[in-house]
Amino acid sequence: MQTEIIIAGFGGQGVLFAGQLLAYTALDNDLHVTWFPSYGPEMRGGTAHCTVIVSDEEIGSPIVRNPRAAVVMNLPSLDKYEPLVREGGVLVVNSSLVDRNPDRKDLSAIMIPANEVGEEIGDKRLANLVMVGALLQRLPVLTVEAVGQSLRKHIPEHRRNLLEANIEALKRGHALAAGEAVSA
Amino acid sequence: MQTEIIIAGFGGQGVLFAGQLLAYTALDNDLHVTWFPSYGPEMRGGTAHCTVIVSDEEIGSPIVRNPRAAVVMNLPSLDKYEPLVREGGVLVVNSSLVDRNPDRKDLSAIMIPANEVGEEIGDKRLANLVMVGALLQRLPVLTVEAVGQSLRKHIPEHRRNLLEANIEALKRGHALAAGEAVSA
Amino acid sequence: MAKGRIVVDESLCKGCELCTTVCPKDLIAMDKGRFTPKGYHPAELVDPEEACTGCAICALICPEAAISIYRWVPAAKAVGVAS
Amino acid sequence: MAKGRIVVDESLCKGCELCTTVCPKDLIAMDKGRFTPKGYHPAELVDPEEACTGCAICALICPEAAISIYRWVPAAKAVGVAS
Amino acid sequence: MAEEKLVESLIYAKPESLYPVGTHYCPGCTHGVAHRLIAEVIDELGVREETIGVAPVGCAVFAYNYFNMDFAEAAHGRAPAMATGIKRVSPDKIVFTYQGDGDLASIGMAEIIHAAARGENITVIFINNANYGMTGGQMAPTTLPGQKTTSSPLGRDVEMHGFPIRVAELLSQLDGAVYVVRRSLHSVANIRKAKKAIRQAFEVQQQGLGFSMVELLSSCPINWGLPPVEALQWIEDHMLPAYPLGDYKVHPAIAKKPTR
Amino acid sequence: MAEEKLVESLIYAKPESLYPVGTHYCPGCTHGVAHRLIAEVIDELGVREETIGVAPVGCAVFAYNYFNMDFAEAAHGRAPAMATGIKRVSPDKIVFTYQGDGDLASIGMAEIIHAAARGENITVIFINNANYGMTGGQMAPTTLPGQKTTSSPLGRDVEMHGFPIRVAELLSQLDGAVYVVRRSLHSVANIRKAKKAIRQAFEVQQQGLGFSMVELLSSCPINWGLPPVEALQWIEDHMLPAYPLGDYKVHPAIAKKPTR
Amino acid sequence: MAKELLKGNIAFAEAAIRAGCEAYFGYPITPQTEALEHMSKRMPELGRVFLQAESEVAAINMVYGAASAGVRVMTSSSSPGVSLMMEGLSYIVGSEVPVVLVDIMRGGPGLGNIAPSQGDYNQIVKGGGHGDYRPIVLAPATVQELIDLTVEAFDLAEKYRYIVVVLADGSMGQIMEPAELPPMKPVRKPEERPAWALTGAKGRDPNVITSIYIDPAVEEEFNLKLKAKQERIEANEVRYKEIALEEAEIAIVAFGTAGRVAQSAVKAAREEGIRVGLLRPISLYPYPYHRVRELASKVKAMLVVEMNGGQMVEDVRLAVEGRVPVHFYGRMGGVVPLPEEVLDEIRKVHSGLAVPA
Amino acid sequence: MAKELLKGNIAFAEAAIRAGCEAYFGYPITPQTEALEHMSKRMPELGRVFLQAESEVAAINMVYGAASAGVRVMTSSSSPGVSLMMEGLSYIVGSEVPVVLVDIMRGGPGLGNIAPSQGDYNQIVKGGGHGDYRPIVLAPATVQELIDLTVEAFDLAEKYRYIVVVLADGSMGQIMEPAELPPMKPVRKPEERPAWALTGAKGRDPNVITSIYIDPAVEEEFNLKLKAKQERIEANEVRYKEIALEEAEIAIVAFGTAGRVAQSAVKAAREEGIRVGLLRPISLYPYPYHRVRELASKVKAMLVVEMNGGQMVEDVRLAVEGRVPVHFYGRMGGVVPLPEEVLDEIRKVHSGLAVPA
Ligand SMILES: Cc1ncc(C[n+]2csc(CCOP(=O)(O)OP(=O)(O)O)c2C)c(N)n1
Ligand SMILES: Cc1ncc(C[n+]2csc(CCOP(=O)(O)OP(=O)(O)O)c2C)c(N)n1
Ligand code: SF4
Ligand code: SF4
Ligand code: SF4
Ligand code: SF4
Ligand code: SF4
Ligand code: SF4
Ligand SMILES: [Mg+2]
Ligand SMILES: [Mg+2]
Repeated sequence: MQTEIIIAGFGGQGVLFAGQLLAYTALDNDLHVTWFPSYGPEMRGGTAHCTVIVSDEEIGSPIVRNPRAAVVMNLPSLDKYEPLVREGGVLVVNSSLVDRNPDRKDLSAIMIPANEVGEEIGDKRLANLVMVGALLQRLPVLTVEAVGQSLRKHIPEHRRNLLEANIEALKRGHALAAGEAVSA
Repeated sequence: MQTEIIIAGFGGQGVLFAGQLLAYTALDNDLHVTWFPSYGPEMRGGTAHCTVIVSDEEIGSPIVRNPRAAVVMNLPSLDKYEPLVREGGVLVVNSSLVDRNPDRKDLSAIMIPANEVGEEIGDKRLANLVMVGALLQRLPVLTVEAVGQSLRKHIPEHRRNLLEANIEALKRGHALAAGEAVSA
Repeated sequence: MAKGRIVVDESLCKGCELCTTVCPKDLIAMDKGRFTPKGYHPAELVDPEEACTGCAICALICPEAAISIYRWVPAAKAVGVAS
Repeated sequence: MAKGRIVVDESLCKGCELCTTVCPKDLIAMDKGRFTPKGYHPAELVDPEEACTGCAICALICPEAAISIYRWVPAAKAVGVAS
Repeated sequence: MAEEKLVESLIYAKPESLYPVGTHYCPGCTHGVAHRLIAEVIDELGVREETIGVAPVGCAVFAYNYFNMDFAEAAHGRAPAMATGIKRVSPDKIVFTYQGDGDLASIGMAEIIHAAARGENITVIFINNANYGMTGGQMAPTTLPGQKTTSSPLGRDVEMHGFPIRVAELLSQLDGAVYVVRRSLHSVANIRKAKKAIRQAFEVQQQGLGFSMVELLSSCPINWGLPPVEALQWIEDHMLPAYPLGDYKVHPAIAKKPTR
Repeated sequence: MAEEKLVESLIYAKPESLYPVGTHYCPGCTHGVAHRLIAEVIDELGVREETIGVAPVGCAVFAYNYFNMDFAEAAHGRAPAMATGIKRVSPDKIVFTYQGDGDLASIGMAEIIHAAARGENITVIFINNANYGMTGGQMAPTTLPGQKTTSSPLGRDVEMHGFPIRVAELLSQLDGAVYVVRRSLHSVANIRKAKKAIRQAFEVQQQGLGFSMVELLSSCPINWGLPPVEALQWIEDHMLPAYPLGDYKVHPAIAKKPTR
Repeated sequence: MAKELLKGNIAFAEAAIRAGCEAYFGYPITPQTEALEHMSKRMPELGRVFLQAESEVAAINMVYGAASAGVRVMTSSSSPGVSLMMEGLSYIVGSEVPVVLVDIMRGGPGLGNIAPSQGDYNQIVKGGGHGDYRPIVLAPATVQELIDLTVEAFDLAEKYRYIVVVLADGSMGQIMEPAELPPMKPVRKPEERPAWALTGAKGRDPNVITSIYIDPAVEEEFNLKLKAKQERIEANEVRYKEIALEEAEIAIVAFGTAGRVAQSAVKAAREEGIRVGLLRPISLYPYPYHRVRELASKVKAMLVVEMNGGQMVEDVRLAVEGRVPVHFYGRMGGVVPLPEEVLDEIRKVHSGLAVPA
Repeated sequence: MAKELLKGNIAFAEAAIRAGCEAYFGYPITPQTEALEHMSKRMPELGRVFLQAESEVAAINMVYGAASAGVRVMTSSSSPGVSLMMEGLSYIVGSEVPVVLVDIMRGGPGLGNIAPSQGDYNQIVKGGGHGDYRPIVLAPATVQELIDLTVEAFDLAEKYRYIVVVLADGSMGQIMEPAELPPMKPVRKPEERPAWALTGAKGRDPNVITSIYIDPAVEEEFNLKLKAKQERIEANEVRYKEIALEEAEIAIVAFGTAGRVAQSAVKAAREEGIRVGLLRPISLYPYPYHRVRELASKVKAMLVVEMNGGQMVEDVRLAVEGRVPVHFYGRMGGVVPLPEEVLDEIRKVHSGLAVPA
């Protein structure tokens, strides 16, 4: 079984790190995984996205046209990836920055006010992990606990002070997604 | 009919110019012709040779293994080209600098003390044209008169003062070759 | 009446704050409550006392050429710049 | 007896004449009557008066390092150079 | 004084020589200031329609998206050669290159030295921001001793990486260079001086005097890891001592006094 | 003084660091003198077995046929880069390049500037003969104004071809360069001084002080169209005024006094 | 060692270090810069040589110098930077010193972009420098392979005193996936440098590293020596991987990332019942002509997938010699083909096959 | 004009001048330096631009600049110098400006020597710079052809806004033979420069000459445009010469000097009664695949002769697709094959032919 996840947003929203965290977790759980970034010429701004593929067997292409799930942190990303998610797939939308609901009816879609939740926990830069938490509720390819453990293992030293807040963000996202159904 | 001539010697002996003169004459007489130099990396010394091919039809390769004639101005050139001249071909040797006779018996060979003759006329740098004169006596692919005319036409301005001496050299070479048979 | 006034083109402003540090009258501030379309807080003229002289110092440092300067000048001297 | 003497290696000498211009005693000349194997007139020591001091000035300018210098020295001080 | 009728007049706006568009530069990056100054000078000299710019490979690679004039995009470091090709066949045009310190002082060192030595009648605007901005902040020939970059993670060690190159000083050694100065973009006063120098450089070219270069100390907030305002301070604190501002070469034919 | 026994002693012969063979250089070309001086210095320092030379593309391309030591043949102009590669992985060896003015000052300008800026601990012997010898006498960056070459048939026109580059002056600008001098090979006295400088340069390297370069004014009789003796005079008459001899950079750590 | 999540650029740099690489010279260029950055940190840490060169021209000539001194040395770059190394590569081949170059290709020609591409196949495989030579070229498709081939590259380079290019597209540099690094190999001691190397002529005749053979006859001899070397390489160093080629009617040939993408497409097509397999050349020189030729006599059609306008397809055609149709699907300019697109092509080729006889 | 005795290097330089070349930038290198020297004299005389660049890298980028300004411009060099131009060539293709390069090849790899060689076929014809491109390549075999093709190169370069390489070996540069120069064409007036050129944006929108397309989709579009251009070139610009191919059993394929040498051998072989002919490709890109393929169905064997280790032979094999045996005879390192040697090869191939059915 192979699961493809796209995480997309503005540069600076931590989408590449969110994807890497999923990849680390997959590795720690003996799954096959690839993480593939888009990368721009500019150091600055612009949009960024990455594709994470988790699988129980060798992975061929590191990118796909139709992912199983998309985590979109801003409007351009929603516009771009909503149409591409595979039928019946998962769509997690950062409602803090996106002011429309998804159009598709065949997806398991959820709106998460990730920036606000992040700020509540203490830092709006936690929005990415709120979104990841929500994703994993809908797409249980990895558990939030496993992600938390991998985070503990791989978080860079200079960010270790944010560890607990990060784990909290994951949990809050997961809880939100569990509790709240959004009319898509 | 195609005639190949190799002219070889030390750099500075004027072998390239001698070949060019034959090429100019051929052109002036509506023949096909190629002039092909060997060229070394050094500005200086070393050996030099060129191949002149004169023909009444289009010329393919500008070099050949077995020329019809060889004009050799020093010993290394004799050693190198004597074995290569085509059977029955012509070999003109500068006896001023070469202290042996040719070995081959099947050639029309001739020893010309070109440096001395040149010096007699006024300049040992005329040796090359003495040799050309001798060559044309044995290989009448062009006449000495024609070469003289072409020389008149193409000699560079700064050498024009040597024109008559050059023509004299051609004639002396021709006469020497006509008068003197050498046991080859 | 103020001698001058500035207009910040918010489609260009990147919220770098350089202009805020150079205004001799300290009249520019970042509008932290608003985002430009590119997601920056734009600079704005805060000039309740109408102190802006139109000195154009702010424009001189703006890397995005986002600031236009207007000044009240004698009609005779008024020359528009190409816009 | 001369204080020194030079030996020109004719396989190296290219007849450039530089050495002839620097000898303080004017002891070097080109041998116009002879050719080296490469076709140059070699330099030679012309020292009938045995004036060569072995000063090595000629060797200093020779581009071909064709000149070796011998000098008569007190036996105590004699050290050969590697050849 | 008699009362005069006052009218509100637009006295400063984005110069015509720039397109009315936003740039891709990071917030507060003084590449933008340099662009603006060049554009203002070209406007003032009225030569926009006769000017051909040559963009580098570096953060300014898309300069032609901002400058409203003919432009070429050179290979990394080769802008002076490309500009030479253009100028030689169009001697009546104004030709300038816009180059970063990686572009000009590292890979393009031979080309800039020779353009200067030839007295190539072009103007070079040289952005010294002490690192390779575009590729993510690696060490440049202008990186200061001790400065941390992504390719000198422990700080530039002069024993290993060598010493910074002072480009203005170096180029001023060449006889073909007639106007070589260093200015900075870190404050309003310095920006004013920078503009004067840029104008002078273009005028030198108009007069056919030869090679002119204006080196501009410029900020790279993103790779220096500093907010834009602090980045300007960093120029003052760290770059100015290493790269003294001044006129390194002013050909006597240039009438005006040195503006050091 | 007491009578002493005299013996005839070989006091000068071709240095061991040269093979006992003839060169391919034209008669009277001072490339040969430069070779000899380097070899003598290497002999005197006793470092033949620790020395690695890097030959250029130019008339000295076959230097390894003459120098009796390990040698590399670099690509045209890249000898300083190649030497850098060698020296960095063998810091205890003596590494020198031998380069012509086309090689070093034209195509290889970036490499020599950066080797100097880095303070690369190598020695560069730079043969300035005001033209491209090997390829038949084209204009070099060092060709004098008015000098006729096969690619400046009317004489170097500075308007078209630009100005000569004074390499020693240029390199002396770089902080990594610790010993940069110009000498000449046109007379015995100058040859003596040249040898001293070469020795100094190698000693600088032995001491690990950084980049050293000796520029040598050298003759090219064949392409200048002059007999060897007149060629030396031409150096004195024409090159010396344009390329003043002297010490352009002598790091304070170098004990000895400038030998200007 | 356990698997780690590794980014391609970091992976090959660290692999080189583990393989005993003693010196790295390079110049920043996206999308390989992280390798240089990794080297800038690790090499000095280990007391080895890192130097950021002033250009790719200088970098390759520094590499040339260090290789001449007998150490394991490498550089890495991307397309425009590699173009600047062509003269140097030719000299390296002409002097027979061992060098490893990693080329992380991007979109071109010209400045192009920094997205993944395989547009430099011809440049690298056919020899973009002057003279008769072809470098050994190894094309990884996974980070693990990138690591393994980098290590192997050093061995091959020394075995043949030759240039070995690890040729990968930008996505191989940027991807992260689990892989295992080799153990750290000790670097060679100075006194163990090869006998031909420039180490100072102590107690032996001088060594010379040169590529000039002014006499054509001598140069020809050298050329024949190189040719013989290449023949040995062709005989011994062919590498490829086969996937699902048993009973295949259609063989895809694709290398690197295109090969990976094709692999996904093959899987999907097999699920649809299309008998398609994949030959993924790993050595691009020497090219697995022989295996392609064999396949040509077994399958009914071939499909070459590349991230370029069609370059390797010529090598496939050279091997196939018209035996079966060779189709081509390529994406250019930094566009990575999607498995779905390749699947579509497979379907097209399949539907065009003659009905079984 | 009447025929003159012309040296190849002088001939192509003067031909370029007559073709309206307005600017020449170059760097000395044997065996093409006489061209640069000729330009240094003639161009200033005519009020045109000559500049000796500091290197081949600078030369090609000066050419790039002048071409961007819309003038006829050229450079010339030889193998190692051309290697240094690879990045520039790729930029020129990527920016679509017209440029003429004459490459007088010498022995390699590395510094090699200065004798005639065809060792850079792959480098030039297959595209030694990065990215998907192939320059138009014209290969003369006589001084007259060198002149004519140089003139044509300027027209083709402008027609396609493309790079055209006149590819000749050292002997073409050094040979003298009678040839006729074209009449002097006036140079274009400044106001006649093409609309796309950088001439100052007076009364029009600015022009931009660039090769960067940062968005892969846009770069791919550009690549497809280039590809379409190349297809037009392939359809329209194939050039070759045939000699004695009527009823031939053996076809020799050889270009440039090797072609001339082969021509002599063909003559000699025909005299011996061997039915052999010669196809001499003049455009190496676009390659006369079609004609070679046709021949492959007529003759019994092919013999490729090159002054290298076997490069063009791949193109012949691509066309022949195994229909007949393709033999190869090559000399390397600056050795020019002799007609006698080629004749020997012809005899060998002939004696290996199956007895007529
Ligand atoms: C031949 C080549 N080498 C390397 C690169 C990668 N590259 C792009 S920009 C750049 C450095 C730019 O730095 P700088 O010139 O200082 O400009 P900045 O971005 O700082 O303004 C490099 C190395 C390239 N495009 N081409
Ligand atoms: C890349 C390259 N360009 C050009 C050449 C041709 N070339 C060989 S030597 C030389 C010039 C040498 O001149 P210089 O460095 O002054 O040395 P000299 O011969 O005067 O001692 C040139 C241009 C080459 N071999 N390689
Ligand atoms: S114009 Fe002058 S006074 Fe007005 S806001 Fe700008 S800097 Fe301040
Ligand atoms: S300087 Fe310009 S870009 Fe920066 S905040 Fe002020 S107006 Fe905005
Ligand atoms: S050693 Fe001195 S004195 Fe003797 S020949 Fe030489 S220069 Fe003259
Ligand atoms: S200096 Fe040397 S080479 Fe020249 S003539 Fe004297 S001995 Fe001969
Ligand atoms: S990376 Fe640095 S130089 Fe480039 S735009 Fe950003 S701040 Fe400016
Ligand atoms: S060409 Fe000039 S530099 Fe070269 S060997 Fe001859 S004289 Fe010396
Ligand atoms: Mg920079
Ligand atoms: Mg020189």
